[in-house]
Amino acid sequence: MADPMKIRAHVVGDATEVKVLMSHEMETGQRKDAQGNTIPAWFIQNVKVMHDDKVVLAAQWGPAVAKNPFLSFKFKGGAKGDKVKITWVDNHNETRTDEATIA
Amino acid sequence: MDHPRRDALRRGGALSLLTLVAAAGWLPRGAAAAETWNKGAFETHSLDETMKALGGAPPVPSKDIVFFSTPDIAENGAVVPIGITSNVPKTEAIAILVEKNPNMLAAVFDVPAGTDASLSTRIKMGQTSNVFALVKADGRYYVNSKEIKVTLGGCGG
Amino acid sequence: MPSIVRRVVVAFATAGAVIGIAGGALAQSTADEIEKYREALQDGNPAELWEARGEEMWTAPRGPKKVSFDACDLGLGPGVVKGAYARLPRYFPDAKRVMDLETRLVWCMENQQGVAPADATKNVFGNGSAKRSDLEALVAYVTSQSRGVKMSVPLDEPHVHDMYRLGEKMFFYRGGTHDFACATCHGDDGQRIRLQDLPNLTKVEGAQKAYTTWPAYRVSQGELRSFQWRLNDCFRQQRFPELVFASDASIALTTYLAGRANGAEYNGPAIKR
Amino acid sequence: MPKKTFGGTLAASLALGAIATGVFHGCATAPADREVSERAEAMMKASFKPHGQAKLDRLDQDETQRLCSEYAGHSLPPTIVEKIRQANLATIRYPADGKLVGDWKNGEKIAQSGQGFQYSDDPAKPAGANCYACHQLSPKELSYGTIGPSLYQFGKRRGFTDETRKYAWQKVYNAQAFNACSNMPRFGYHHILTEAQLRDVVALLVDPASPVNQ
Repeated sequence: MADPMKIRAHVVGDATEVKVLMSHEMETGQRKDAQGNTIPAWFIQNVKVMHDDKVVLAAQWGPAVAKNPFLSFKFKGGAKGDKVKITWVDNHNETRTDEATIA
Repeated sequence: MDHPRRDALRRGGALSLLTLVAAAGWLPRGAAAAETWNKGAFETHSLDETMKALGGAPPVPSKDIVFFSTPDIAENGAVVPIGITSNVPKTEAIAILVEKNPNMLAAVFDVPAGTDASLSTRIKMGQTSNVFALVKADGRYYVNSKEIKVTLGGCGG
Repeated sequence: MPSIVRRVVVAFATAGAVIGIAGGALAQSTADEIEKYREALQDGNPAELWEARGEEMWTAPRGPKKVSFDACDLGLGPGVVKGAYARLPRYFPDAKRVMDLETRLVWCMENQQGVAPADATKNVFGNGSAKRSDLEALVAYVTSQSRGVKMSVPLDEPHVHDMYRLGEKMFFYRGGTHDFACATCHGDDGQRIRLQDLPNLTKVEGAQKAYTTWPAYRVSQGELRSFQWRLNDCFRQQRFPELVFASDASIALTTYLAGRANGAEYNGPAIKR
Repeated sequence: MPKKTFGGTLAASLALGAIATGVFHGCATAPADREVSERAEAMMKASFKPHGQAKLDRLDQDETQRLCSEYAGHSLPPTIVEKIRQANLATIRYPADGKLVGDWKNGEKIAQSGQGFQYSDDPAKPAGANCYACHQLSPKELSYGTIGPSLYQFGKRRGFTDETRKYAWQKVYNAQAFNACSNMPRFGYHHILTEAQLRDVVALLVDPASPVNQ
């Protein structure tokens, strides 16, 4: 199973700033191993960030997003103690959801 | 016939680079977002190929799209920080494209109302290239670009 | 060039800001831009992913004996992690040897957890999800617990002092097909290889800046790299044979460099090219 | 025990963390220091393992390497400088046909490549000289190092003469014939580059058409 994400969410003025690191190879499918065989593509395709029941950011990614992806953004509202929930799904249909409390 | 969809495309400035992304479906709104992935858009291998497939009105160059925390030179192409802020009112989505990557489109972000049209992430770049920040706002498309140089490194060459 | 691109580029590209400036100004602007690149990376360091994995591993029962690292003494008492890295390498009477962090962790695996030596050192350097390194995760966790702590390697301890002297000799030892020593690249101020700045490790400030930012997440590899890895890969590039993991020479050189960093605040794991 | 030969004073000042490099180097020929050098060498030989093309004999020093290690951090006594220069000058060989200058285009490729002699390198592939790692050469290459001096306009500044061409050959072949304990690898002496490659690198430096001389 994939490793947990590292999520930081904190209130900045009237908004909540979210920073997340995800553990993922983000293999492009363009590289070859030592034997010359193509290493198959393996990357996160969808990311969804929820605050309560509301999607605050949704993304589609290709393999050009860097390994162990990082993402940072802000949304209006959100109070200390609220939960931010992030889900990713990769092209192997593997998925991971983690939650952080807004500080 | 799927008229509503074709109409939407026309309004978007019939088949520009951006409407390719749109045609293949920018992110649908709401909770269903995480379930769709736009294969066609992510498999454009060169700008030429993309452009040939489109041949329509280009997105409007806009200085209201700003790069932040995005260096002119990347010490390593494996991780290139990209920050984009769209000051275009009613920004709905932001996409990052790398002209000289094998697949041009790197990422598309759906920005719902209430979320700042400003985000940062990190991408891979195979070589020095123009990076495009594309914005969809109020149904129209805007673009800005920045060249990022990728340097060689390492003692071993 | 397709028309959209041409228009956009003509309209806005700041490309060429670099091209066309000559000589020193060019080198300076390149260095400045690379500095901006490094700054932009500081915001989110994937080393945290290793730290989290290592922390989980630290308290979990491991090996045939089902013993956790809570029994492992890094020099400040069994299970004490806070500040331990800033005081390593040190002499461990139970092992009768000066040890750096990695060597000590392997010793605990073998002697307390009952892990076979070959297993304990199997994946000391990770390589993606196919060959993940538990050791590098443990190193990330332990070192993160010395962040903000002043380096104080016990150089007045005779065994440690001896290793320091041996490490110093090693630092200046020229050999191989290219006549390289560590000092070849790390013996003067303000030098670089290609565009990479080289710390002058013969000066206290240089050693401090370098040592206190290892281990590091290497963006070029997408891996967290330990100090043992750093030395191993330096010698590869020096065209030397392979430095054996946890060997006396690896510990001696680490002792020399860590000792020279004494007095500086530890600030790893960092993020680097 | 050797560790007892340097005792209180040094250890105490070490603990203060405020010691000058010179104190550590001490006198390079003092018995205690030589004893540490010998133990360091023995320690290294027990701490490395052969890997691919990099065998343990890479740790065996020639006289130049030994002297340069011993005097590292000190100013070299003039007699030692002369000894190293003469010994290295004597190693320089010249092509049988007397032709010192090859193709600068190939020289540029060699200057860009750092491949070769690392245990991770394929020994079947031609080695590079990795000149750009340490030197500025063609102004088109932004990514150059500064361990060595800029070689931009090397030929132009010295004049496109036989003397310049010979000097370039000698310098690339064995830099220590001029600059004792130079950081520069001895590309000819150690057979890092072939004779043809040496010519091409020399061409990059001295050919009037080379980008280095523009």
